[in-house]
Amino acid sequence: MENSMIRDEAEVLTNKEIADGVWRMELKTEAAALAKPGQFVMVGTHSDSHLLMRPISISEFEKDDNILRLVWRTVGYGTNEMAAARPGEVFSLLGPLGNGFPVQDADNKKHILLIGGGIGAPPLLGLMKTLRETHPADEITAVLGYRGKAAGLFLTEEFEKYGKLVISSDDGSVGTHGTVIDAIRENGLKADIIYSCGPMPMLSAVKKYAAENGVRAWISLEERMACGVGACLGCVVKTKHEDHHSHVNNARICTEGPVFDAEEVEI
Amino acid sequence: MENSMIRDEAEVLTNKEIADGVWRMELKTEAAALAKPGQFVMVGTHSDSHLLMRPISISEFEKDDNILRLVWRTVGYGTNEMAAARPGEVFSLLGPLGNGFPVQDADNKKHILLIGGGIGAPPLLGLMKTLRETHPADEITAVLGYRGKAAGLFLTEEFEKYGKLVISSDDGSVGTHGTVIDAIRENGLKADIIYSCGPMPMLSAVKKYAAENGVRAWISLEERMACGVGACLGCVVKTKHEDHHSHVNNARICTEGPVFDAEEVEI
Amino acid sequence: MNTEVKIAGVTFKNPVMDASGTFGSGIEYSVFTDLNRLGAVVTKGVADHPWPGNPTPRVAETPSGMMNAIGLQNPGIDVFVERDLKFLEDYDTNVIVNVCGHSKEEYLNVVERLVDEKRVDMLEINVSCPNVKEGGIAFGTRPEALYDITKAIKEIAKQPVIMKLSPNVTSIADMAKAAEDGGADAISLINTLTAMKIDIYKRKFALANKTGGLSGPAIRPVAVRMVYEASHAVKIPVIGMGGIATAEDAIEFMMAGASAVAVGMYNFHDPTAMIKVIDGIEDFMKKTGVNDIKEIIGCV
Amino acid sequence: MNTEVKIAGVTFKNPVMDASGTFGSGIEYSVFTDLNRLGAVVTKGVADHPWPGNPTPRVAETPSGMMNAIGLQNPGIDVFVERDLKFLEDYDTNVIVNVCGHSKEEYLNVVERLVDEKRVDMLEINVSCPNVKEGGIAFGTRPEALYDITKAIKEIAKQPVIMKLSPNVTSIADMAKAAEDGGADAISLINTLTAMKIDIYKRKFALANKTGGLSGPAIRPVAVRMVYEASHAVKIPVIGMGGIATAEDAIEFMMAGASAVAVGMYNFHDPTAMIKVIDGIEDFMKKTGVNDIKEIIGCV
Ligand SMILES: Cc1cc2nc3c(=O)[nH]c(=O)nc-3n(C[C@H](O)[C@H](O)[C@H](O)COP(=O)(O)OP(=O)(O)OC[C@H]3O[C@@H](n4cnc5c(N)ncnc54)[C@H](O)[C@@H]3O)c2cc1C
Ligand SMILES: Cc1cc2nc3c(=O)[nH]c(=O)nc-3n(C[C@H](O)[C@H](O)[C@H](O)COP(=O)(O)OP(=O)(O)OC[C@H]3O[C@@H](n4cnc5c(N)ncnc54)[C@H](O)[C@@H]3O)c2cc1C
Ligand SMILES: Cc1cc2nc3c(=O)[nH]c(=O)nc-3n(C[C@H](O)[C@H](O)[C@H](O)COP(=O)(O)O)c2cc1C
Ligand SMILES: Cc1cc2nc3c(=O)[nH]c(=O)nc-3n(C[C@H](O)[C@H](O)[C@H](O)COP(=O)(O)O)c2cc1C
Ligand code: FES
Ligand code: FES
Repeated sequence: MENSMIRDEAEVLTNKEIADGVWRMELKTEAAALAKPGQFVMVGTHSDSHLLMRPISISEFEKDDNILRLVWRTVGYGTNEMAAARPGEVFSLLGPLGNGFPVQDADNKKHILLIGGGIGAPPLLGLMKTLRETHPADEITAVLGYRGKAAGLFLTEEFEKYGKLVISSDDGSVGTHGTVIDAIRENGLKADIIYSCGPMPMLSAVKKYAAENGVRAWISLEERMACGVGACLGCVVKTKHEDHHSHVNNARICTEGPVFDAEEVEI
Repeated sequence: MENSMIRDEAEVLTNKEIADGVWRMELKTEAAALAKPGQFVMVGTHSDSHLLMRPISISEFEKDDNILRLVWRTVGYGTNEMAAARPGEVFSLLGPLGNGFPVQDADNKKHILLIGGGIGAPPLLGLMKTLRETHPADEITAVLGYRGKAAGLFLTEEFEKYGKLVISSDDGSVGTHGTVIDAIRENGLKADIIYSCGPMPMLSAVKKYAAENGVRAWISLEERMACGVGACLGCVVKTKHEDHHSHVNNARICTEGPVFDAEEVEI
Repeated sequence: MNTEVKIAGVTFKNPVMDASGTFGSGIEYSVFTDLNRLGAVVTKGVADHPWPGNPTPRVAETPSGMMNAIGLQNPGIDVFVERDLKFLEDYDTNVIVNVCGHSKEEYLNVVERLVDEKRVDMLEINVSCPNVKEGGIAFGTRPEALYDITKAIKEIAKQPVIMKLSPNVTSIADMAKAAEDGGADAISLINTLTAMKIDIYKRKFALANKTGGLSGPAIRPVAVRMVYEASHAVKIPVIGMGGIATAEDAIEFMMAGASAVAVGMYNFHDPTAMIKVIDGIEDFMKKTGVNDIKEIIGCV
Repeated sequence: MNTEVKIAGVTFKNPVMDASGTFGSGIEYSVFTDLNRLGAVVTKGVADHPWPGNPTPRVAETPSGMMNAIGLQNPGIDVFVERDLKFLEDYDTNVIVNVCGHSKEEYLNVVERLVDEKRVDMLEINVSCPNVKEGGIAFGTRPEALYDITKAIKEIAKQPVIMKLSPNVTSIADMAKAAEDGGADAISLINTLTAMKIDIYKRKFALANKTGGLSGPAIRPVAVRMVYEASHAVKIPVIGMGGIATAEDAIEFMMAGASAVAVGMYNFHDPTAMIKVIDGIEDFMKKTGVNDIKEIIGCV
């Protein structure tokens, strides 16, 4: 585990609202050099009464330049504080944390499906970029669900750089009217392997879809976290098999996850 | 009491370190128009865990321009935060609070003595300025005690504008070597009336000096405050006579004070 | 939209009041807060004779809160009636008088003195002040003692009686039940948590009284839990307090079971806090489609 | 300059350790914190068989603190001995094993299993976890029950026994005395304050368990008061905790009477917090001319 993660004071390089209440920040930090797609960081607040760090997925990372990109939706104190940050401001950060997506599981697969819902999309961008290093673009498809045009799409141009992009929207204003699963069906997409991140109802649907189609699906979970490193046991998910750490079928999302084989977790 | 005090979001106009750890700030606020010398304001912090406002004396006020000047020494969270403030920053403020120095008590007096110790000097500047409106400069003398040259003198040029200035220092590096009382003796100063603000030992000495010389001394006291407006009863001082509010010889420094007849308080 | 609540027959235009001791009798803060907007003004604890209170320092800041050991300084019931009650006559709000004493007799003296005061809508009996040595705290930590004093007060009081509970107990439910059994018309909680702060450079207690009562947002989670437990243990209404700063906090207490709420130390942070809480409750009701504030009481 | 302290015959290189449950067994945080620098590693509560703990959400943020209702999830004593104790063998620090159970028997099973484990320097008995229904809390709120279990454990334990007290009691002094009378070698306090938080928009409890334990700087003034009261009620040493974030806080607890201190939730805020506390204590000693840290214990 030595040196797989660091504590850093990361400097904000850029910060921009890319859709309604959705922000994207570039941070300068050596944690980038250690990152894998699907991992996350814990970000500190500047407040001395909001003491817990906030888990935010790594959307992209530039190993050589020590740049991390985070994308988040403002929902409370910490995410709003991040949105208000100007270049030059500094955030305490712990990371990279968690296991990340098992990229090698896509080896020799021809139909790689990335399924993202809303603010679950950003970590799939870094994954897609990494997969593109070993796969041709036409083997990789991202299916992203958005609220609709009014709230704004985000990162679509970035995703399109690395493969095919299929979109669904809740209000039908863009792409398939309905869920990501509707979009998969409507576009007749095939999958040999699935990577997914998004809200719980979507992940349940992905799990079901994967089981019906006999495909392995790797899904990224969320839970309230205190430590982010596996010490507090705050962030567990029930698992089918006994995991090596808890011995009570309660894997830590921050450490054994956040990415799990959909079959393995009870969601 | 109506409109004698306001709650305001005051903007920092200037902020400068004028001696070692001593700062002077100009704030834009309509509270200035209501101010009298010797009153104070409660200043909020920007932290959501440091919830009490900090009492700071009004050093000077420009009624027409809505400008307050505060001078303080950094000793803890709030005063350090104020020291770090840049122009344009905003502080919540309550004020002006307290009774202030009874200026009219100097009417017809020829020897008006202002005695200040360290960070107790600043409120005397606004008082001296006000007294100068009705008195010739040679009737007003300020005696200020400082630590010494190394720590830095402050506001001396400002005081000199409105009358005579006599200085004492703990280390003898400037003026009389010793206390303000030593300086008064050394310079053979006379007093028909005294106004004073400074650390408790100095105020006790002033009280004694005044009693010995049969002069009335108005002294400005400090105590830990929660509300600053007379509601919490946190900031009392024992008084000789029963005051109209407490009926238990416990006057509120924030409301019946901070300025008291030295004879009236047990210090 | 209805923000009215009723407690022991008394109607409050809205469920928001100050917590005793943080607002005087409203006189000082009336510059910043229109008292007519409040559900009630709860006055600072008053005894049958003037109390000098504790030596200073009496207050200290703590993380997201403060400590106080005022020691219930008060001018005595006579001055209180002549000055404070008179002042409050001009306002259209309920008046709840907070009562303290060193002994049962002293409590009863105050209650007796107030029986015929028309301006007094309710009495709140402070049996939970941790800052007075022989003070109310014994009544506030032993169910039998609480039952006794409640009963004695109820026998003479003409206004509805609220017993104010201490959080410094193993079982708040037992205390709530003792008050109810004694005949209390309502209970209020929490008073402050007994606490201590030390100035390590001076090697001295931050408060002259050594210990003081902790209040403010820091204690809110404890207060919400106790309001929940107490309101589930009794049938009489509960007035909730402890760290309320915003409308969200007030609503949290009501969802936990409080019929009304009080804002305490946060008044010091922002003298307009109560008005913001009242406005914020209305906004919340609009936004979430609550027509009658009573709907949310204990809804969780 | 001497930072060594001795508790029940065990020497600590400095008085700083983690608070059980906030640091695992040190494995995860060893990336950020050199365990060799710590006075002790206190491990997460362990029972005689694996416990699944409570449903999620298990943690929530509160003003200057947090709530948790982990429910003492643990892999059971066998895995603990094989994995965690083994891991700690490589480090030059004391190991204090925090023990939990649903019943006296379960506590005793764990203690028995550990009697011959050389790597265990002390036992800390958690009779104060508020998040387990039939858990230790009964032992932690009734002096007689605490006395009983302390005595039973002392009869079989080979390592010194620390009883960890709950703050959710009317008299912490009574509890401290009960532990001492039962034969405890030391006491530690405080565990968390029982608390509650409600998500007003979802009308749901923030924690699946409804209530949780409040910790962090918010509770520090309560903890300091209880450490002061407990250390004045007993002769055995006291380990103090509750909201320690900085060296100043640690020193405050020691001046109140603690012989050593533990850092809990603040580790989550800053995984290097304990090292900063240790360094800061040395700075304080230099700056204020304290040669032996023992001088300041209970000095106020
Ligand atoms: C592994 C992981 C990765 C995540 N990645 C992203 C991401 O890339 N982009 C993004 O927008 N969001 C992400 N989230 C959710 C994000 O953590 C929350 O939106 C954020 O913590 C909210 O903080 P706040 O201070 O704004 O809200 P507040 O409500 O003020 O937070 C209060 C407390 O609750 C926690 N909390 C609130 N909502 C959540 C939540 N949904 N999940 C976990 N903790 C929560 C906070 O961390 C904090 O401790 C991720 C969550 C996890 C667990
Ligand atoms: C009426 C009055 C006027 C004052 N005028 C001035 C002034 O003009 N210039 C100046 O430098 N100082 C003045 N002081 C002292 C000033 O209030 C404190 O230095 C300041 O509150 C310290 O705050 P802090 O956050 O930096 O310190 P912290 O130690 O972090 O403060 C913690 C708490 O203690 C209170 N506190 C700490 N020291 C004092 C103190 N000496 N007096 C009162 N409360 C204190 C704070 O207000 C706060 O509530 C005045 C005090 C009073 C009562
Ligand atoms: C300065 C101060 C004085 C108080 N005086 C009284 C009092 O006289 N009577 C009483 O019942 N409670 C008194 N209290 C307790 C409050 O009414 C309230 O119960 C407690 O502070 C918790 O609420 P808060 O966290 O909102 O302050 C006092 C609290 C403070 C801070
Ligand atoms: C997430 C978490 C888990 C805890 N688990 C335990 C435990 O297993 N055994 C125990 O005795 N105390 C446990 N505690 C209590 C702490 O050890 C400590 O007593 C309490 O948190 C107060 O210290 P703090 O304010 O520094 O966190 C736990 C606390 C937290 C926050
Ligand atoms: S957040 Fe602490 S174990 Fe996962
Ligand atoms: S500070 Fe509240 S009465 Fe003076």
